[in-house]
Amino acid sequence: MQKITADMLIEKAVSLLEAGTISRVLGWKKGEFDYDVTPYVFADAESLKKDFVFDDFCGANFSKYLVAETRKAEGKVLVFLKPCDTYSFNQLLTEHRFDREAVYAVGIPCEGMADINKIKEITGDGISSLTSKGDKIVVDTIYDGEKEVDFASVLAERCVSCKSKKHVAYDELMGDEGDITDSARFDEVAQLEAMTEDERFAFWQSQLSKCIRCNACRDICPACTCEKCVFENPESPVENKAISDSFEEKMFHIIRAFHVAGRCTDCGECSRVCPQNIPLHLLNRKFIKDINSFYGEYQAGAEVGSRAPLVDYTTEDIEPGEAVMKGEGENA
Amino acid sequence: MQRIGVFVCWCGSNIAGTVDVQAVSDALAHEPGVVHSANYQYMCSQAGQNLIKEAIEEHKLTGIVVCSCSPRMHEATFRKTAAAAGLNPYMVEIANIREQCSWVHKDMATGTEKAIILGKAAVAKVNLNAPLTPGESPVTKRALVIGGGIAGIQTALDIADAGFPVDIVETKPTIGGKMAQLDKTFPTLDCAACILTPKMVDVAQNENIRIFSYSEVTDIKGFVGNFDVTIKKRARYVKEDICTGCGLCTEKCPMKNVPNEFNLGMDNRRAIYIPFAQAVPKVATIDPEHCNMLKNGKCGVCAKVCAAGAIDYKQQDEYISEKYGAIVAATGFNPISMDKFDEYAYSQSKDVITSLEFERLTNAAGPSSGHLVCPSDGRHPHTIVFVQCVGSRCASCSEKGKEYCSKICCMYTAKHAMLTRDKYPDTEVYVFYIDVRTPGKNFDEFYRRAAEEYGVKYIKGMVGKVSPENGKLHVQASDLLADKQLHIEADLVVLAAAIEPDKSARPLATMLTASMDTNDFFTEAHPKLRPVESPTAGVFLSGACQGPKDIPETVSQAGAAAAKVIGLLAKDKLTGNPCVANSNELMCNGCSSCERVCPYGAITYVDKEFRMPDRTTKVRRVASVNEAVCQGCGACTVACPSGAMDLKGFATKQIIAEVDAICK
Amino acid sequence: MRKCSLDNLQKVFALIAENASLYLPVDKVGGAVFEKWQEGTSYSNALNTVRSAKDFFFPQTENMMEFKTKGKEIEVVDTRDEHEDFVVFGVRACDVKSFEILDRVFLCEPVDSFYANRRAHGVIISMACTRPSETCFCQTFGIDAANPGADISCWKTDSEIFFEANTEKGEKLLSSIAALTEDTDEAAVEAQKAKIAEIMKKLPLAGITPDKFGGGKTSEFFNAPQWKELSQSCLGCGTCTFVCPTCQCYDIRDFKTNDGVIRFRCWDSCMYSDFTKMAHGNIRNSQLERFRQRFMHKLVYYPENNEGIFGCVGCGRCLAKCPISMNIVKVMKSLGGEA
Amino acid sequence: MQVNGEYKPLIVAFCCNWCSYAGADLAGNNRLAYPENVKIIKVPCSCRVNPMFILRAFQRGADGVIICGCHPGDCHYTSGNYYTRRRMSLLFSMLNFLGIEKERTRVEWVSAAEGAKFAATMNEFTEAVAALGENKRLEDLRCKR
Repeated sequence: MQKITADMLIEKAVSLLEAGTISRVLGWKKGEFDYDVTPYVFADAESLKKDFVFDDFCGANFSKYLVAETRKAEGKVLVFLKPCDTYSFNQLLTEHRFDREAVYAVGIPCEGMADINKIKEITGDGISSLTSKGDKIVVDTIYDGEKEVDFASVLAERCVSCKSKKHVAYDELMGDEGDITDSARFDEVAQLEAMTEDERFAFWQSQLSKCIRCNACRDICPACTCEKCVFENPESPVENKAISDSFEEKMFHIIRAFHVAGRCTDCGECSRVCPQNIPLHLLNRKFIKDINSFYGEYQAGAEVGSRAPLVDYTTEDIEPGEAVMKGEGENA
Repeated sequence: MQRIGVFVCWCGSNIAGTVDVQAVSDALAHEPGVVHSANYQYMCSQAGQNLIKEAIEEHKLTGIVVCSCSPRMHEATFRKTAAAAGLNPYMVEIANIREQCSWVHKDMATGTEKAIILGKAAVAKVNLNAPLTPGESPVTKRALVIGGGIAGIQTALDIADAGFPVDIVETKPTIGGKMAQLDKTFPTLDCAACILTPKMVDVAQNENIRIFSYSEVTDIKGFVGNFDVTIKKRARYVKEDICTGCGLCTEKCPMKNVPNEFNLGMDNRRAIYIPFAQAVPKVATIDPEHCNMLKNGKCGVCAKVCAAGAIDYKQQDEYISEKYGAIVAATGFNPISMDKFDEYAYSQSKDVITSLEFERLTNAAGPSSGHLVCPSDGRHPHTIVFVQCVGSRCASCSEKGKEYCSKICCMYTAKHAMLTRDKYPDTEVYVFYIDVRTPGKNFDEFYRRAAEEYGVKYIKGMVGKVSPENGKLHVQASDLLADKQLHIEADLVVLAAAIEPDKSARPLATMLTASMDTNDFFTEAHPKLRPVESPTAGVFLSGACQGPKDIPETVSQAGAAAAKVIGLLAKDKLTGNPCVANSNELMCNGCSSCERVCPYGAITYVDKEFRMPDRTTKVRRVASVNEAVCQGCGACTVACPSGAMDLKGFATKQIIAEVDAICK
Repeated sequence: MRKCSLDNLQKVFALIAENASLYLPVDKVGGAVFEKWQEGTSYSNALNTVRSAKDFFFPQTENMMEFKTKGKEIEVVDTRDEHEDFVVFGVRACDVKSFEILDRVFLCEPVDSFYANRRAHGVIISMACTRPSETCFCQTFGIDAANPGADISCWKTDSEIFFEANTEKGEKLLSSIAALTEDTDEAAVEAQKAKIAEIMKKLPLAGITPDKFGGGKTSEFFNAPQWKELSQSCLGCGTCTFVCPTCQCYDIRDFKTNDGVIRFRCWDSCMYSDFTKMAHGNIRNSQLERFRQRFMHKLVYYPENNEGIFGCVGCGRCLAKCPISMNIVKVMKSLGGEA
Repeated sequence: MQVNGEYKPLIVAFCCNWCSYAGADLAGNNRLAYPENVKIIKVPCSCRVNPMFILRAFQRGADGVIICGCHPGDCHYTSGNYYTRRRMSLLFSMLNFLGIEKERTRVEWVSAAEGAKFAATMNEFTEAVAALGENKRLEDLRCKR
């Protein structure tokens, strides 16, 4: 469970509201069940005390909301940022997507977030309540009564392979600062690289054919903040609305991943929201892994103003032919 | 919908031999938009061109496809033809059915089929072409030269000679730069001052040249032909127009112990000073850090002795704004600091000096009046060790020195060694080198003279350590050819320090949006074909700011840069390439990706107010392309994730149409 | 009522598949999906498929016609053809109800011939729900998970499966598998129904009622202040509409092929910024308006035009899938004055 | 693509105006043959080539796509091909990650003096693509009816 509690965050938010430092709070709002929280802008202490939550299900990355929210009203908006969110925050600043002065960022520690689908795989459907207790989550269901699951076993994929517990941006930090973690986040990519071309093709064919082009991956993505997406722009050669041919599902995901390559912070929101459970993060991680291997370690969002690898070069860069071989894991 | 005319050229039998031109013109007649299709023996001939002109009139054509030889041959021809008939020249597309079809395919059937497809692709593209007009911008007929060394001086003189006003901005109180500090010049051994100072005087007397000495450029805006520059004229506390340069103040000033930078700190000057006798402008300057009057309000001697009344303790920095059509960077070089090379004991012994210090020591106007002495005690040195490549060619120790060859050291060391042996034959002179590099007119002869006629001892090998011992310098070195260790008791050790770009170059490059390499040398627009131009239009490079150079090379580059500037300023208007990037502001996110890949600094950002569909307004940061600067490479179009950036003449839609036509 | 042992289920599938393509829920990584039955395909135990069963009659994309061009000539090709016969097995009560909602749109004049064609060739076998999820609220809209309906209703116990035909098509299909089934009384089914009814009462969303909504309520809710905060976090993605069994909006688009144009329709989403975009612009410019449209349509406009039937079947897919967990239940509660 | 029932790989070659297009012209001047199914599209610089163009070519029936530009360091626009090199390294590695045959994509630096290299490259690339057979993995069936 989280080391920091909703009450602590509410207290912080209320005191900042009262001090006039901020005019509103971007936070998580209690849902219908114990796991379906919604991003919400709280304007006063009363609503915070009533509906603000922070628990093991508050995975939503708020960085992207700042693009619209900072334009909406006067005064600063308070945003609570988990370590991974701060990378997106910086990347958006690098791309001039919102005014830093309009935000009051409070860094909060994160113990990883739970994946409700993983819980349901263990407990089955019909969940009536969820309670975090130390390293367990107590799940009450209408069918089988209370069950305990290990928090560690139901961590979301992106939290299992958490890249950093360290905040790279904030005005104020609550709790203890963590470190950049030694994650095994590229293992899955490496496994795919180790397959044959045919196997990889079969894998992705089966995954991408599930795509329904709901655009949730794009719309949640903090790197996708285009005024108008190329896939929606009638002037663009790739505009399309549906997957009418298996080509289009590949094109959509290749172009999308390419557009965020070097800018993607690997926050994992795309895979979290995919209603078809396509492991979209693997596409982004492939680019990140290649970038690291071809051009040296680069973490998007680690610092504001850094030059993304695709808008940079050295005269000694690897040649595409060699790169493809290296990317296939022949370096391994 | 376009009204397209297709003209298939036979090129005699060059095309018609392998391509059925009639079949091609027939097939293309049925393509969407095509209203006229013809073929002719030689389209590029006067008769062929007339055919096109007549068809444009008769069929009211809005676009033209010529299936012929490579556009590199005759695109310009056919564009002129179209223009002559009143059609926008950019409504012409060429299908290359000679070099890329008839000449590489043997078979008539395949050649014809490919020619039709290439023609279809061109038709598909023209269907989406739009008339393009090159942008025009006026040219401010004034040039700015940043840096007043020999490079800047020569560039300014050449530009001024052509009749254009030039301003030189120099940070030091005088122009002259490094060359003014030199004694003799290789390989001719003429005295540097004798050839430089007349040029300095020319500059001062030239009506077209203004000198802003003791000044710096603080801001540059605008683009080729239209730069707005702010120059900060630092307060020198002496009225420049009144000071006669008599020098009385510099003798009377009681502050006697200010290290003299012109002599590299080897002697002292006063708080009010003129760097050297032939300074231009010959005006005194008060060094505010050492002047008692400025620091404590006590003294005022200089004001009292100045008959002209030129002293003004209340002078303020002055900012001057001026417009320029062209800017020349001539910021020059400096020897690198010897701090990281303590194995040579530079900081421990006054008798370990750099080559530039050696120049001052041997210069008649230098601290020792030209007598070669050991700086520590003034004794005559009997053994001198020259160490080459100190900090140059440091591939393995790039944090310490430079990876590149500083180019001038071999020759000036040969000069120093030769002059020493010439003037003081009793002095033993050793030169330690990695390689001796003497590519240049009369260079190798010069070096051989030093070694062979003057008995300079050239030793291939590096000096490992210099240790001051009992007033001497113990030099430990290796002789690679003899494969032995050497121990030399030297009186003087001279270090050929690597040279690096002046520190002012990097901030200047930022202001100019000019690119630099990793060593902070300015990058040229093309290393072979445009060596004196920066990729940023209207910015030119002169002298060592572009790379290590000796004087003759610097002067020739300075002249070349001047020629380029004159060529630019001679124009009343600049017509650009109309195939430039353009940003759709409604789509632009202002993310800066395009700006970062633009090699020309053609993209800037503006805050614009947009009316949103829900009737609100929103201020957004959007990219704006300066068409006068953009060269049309298209790097930005791919960097742009939203597709807001497109390239006129090679628009995404046009290329896609070609792809579609080819892949049918 | 007929029944057969679960051991014989594969044989039943095989027999059905002899005459028509048979589709049924199959477990896949990431959830159950409808797949064509083949020898060895096993029936999923999952409560429901990730995507709804509307795909069978209203697929995500469907070609409508084609224009073939040759030079400057254009030929128009009708791409419609008789759909093959098919059977869908294991459709839950909520999805069954969704067909009625879709029928009312597509089968009213002018009849959508593409939809009608598929509908005429499809037989639906439903399955009662024994373990509804916490996200289920079909009972809100009067749907009985214990009586799923469609051409044939099914109930599955630990050892047996029970069939009851509800339509002529159902009778026909049931008789075609008569050799593998036997007559039975309704005791076991009745017992299951009673058990399901008990479970339904325990569901967390059991108390949600649509009473406050329905036709004629436009003015009551259209300008409700709640829309602002309900819609404020909406991403404008199409997840809810695409997993929804009753969303029926589509766009007609052209695809340029190498020798002409294919005109096809594909699902559209009222959540998209270009939805209802017309020559003059868009009538719904903010996400609030687009968000409101979806829920007003389900809760007010659809019932207004369809004898009070709501446009939602309470399947709960949008509750599970919305990236920001905003959904019709939260909307109903908020507009209804709760929460 | 199928030509009269026979499979001939269709190759789309994006050539930069300054080096590679001129290199192709030189191949022509010297009558150096290469397969007719290689079709050249002129771009100002290889950095103008958007991944979308490459995917579009495959969608529409290309069996191989090659991008030709000036040698690194020789770009007419100084740095364009450096960006091309990064973009295509990453894009092609991604295509391969998705199981698209790596032999179908290539970047080659061809100078204006390298007519022979241009022809040899096209011959060799066409052969490599031919060995793979038709592009099935990035095809759009709607474009092949």
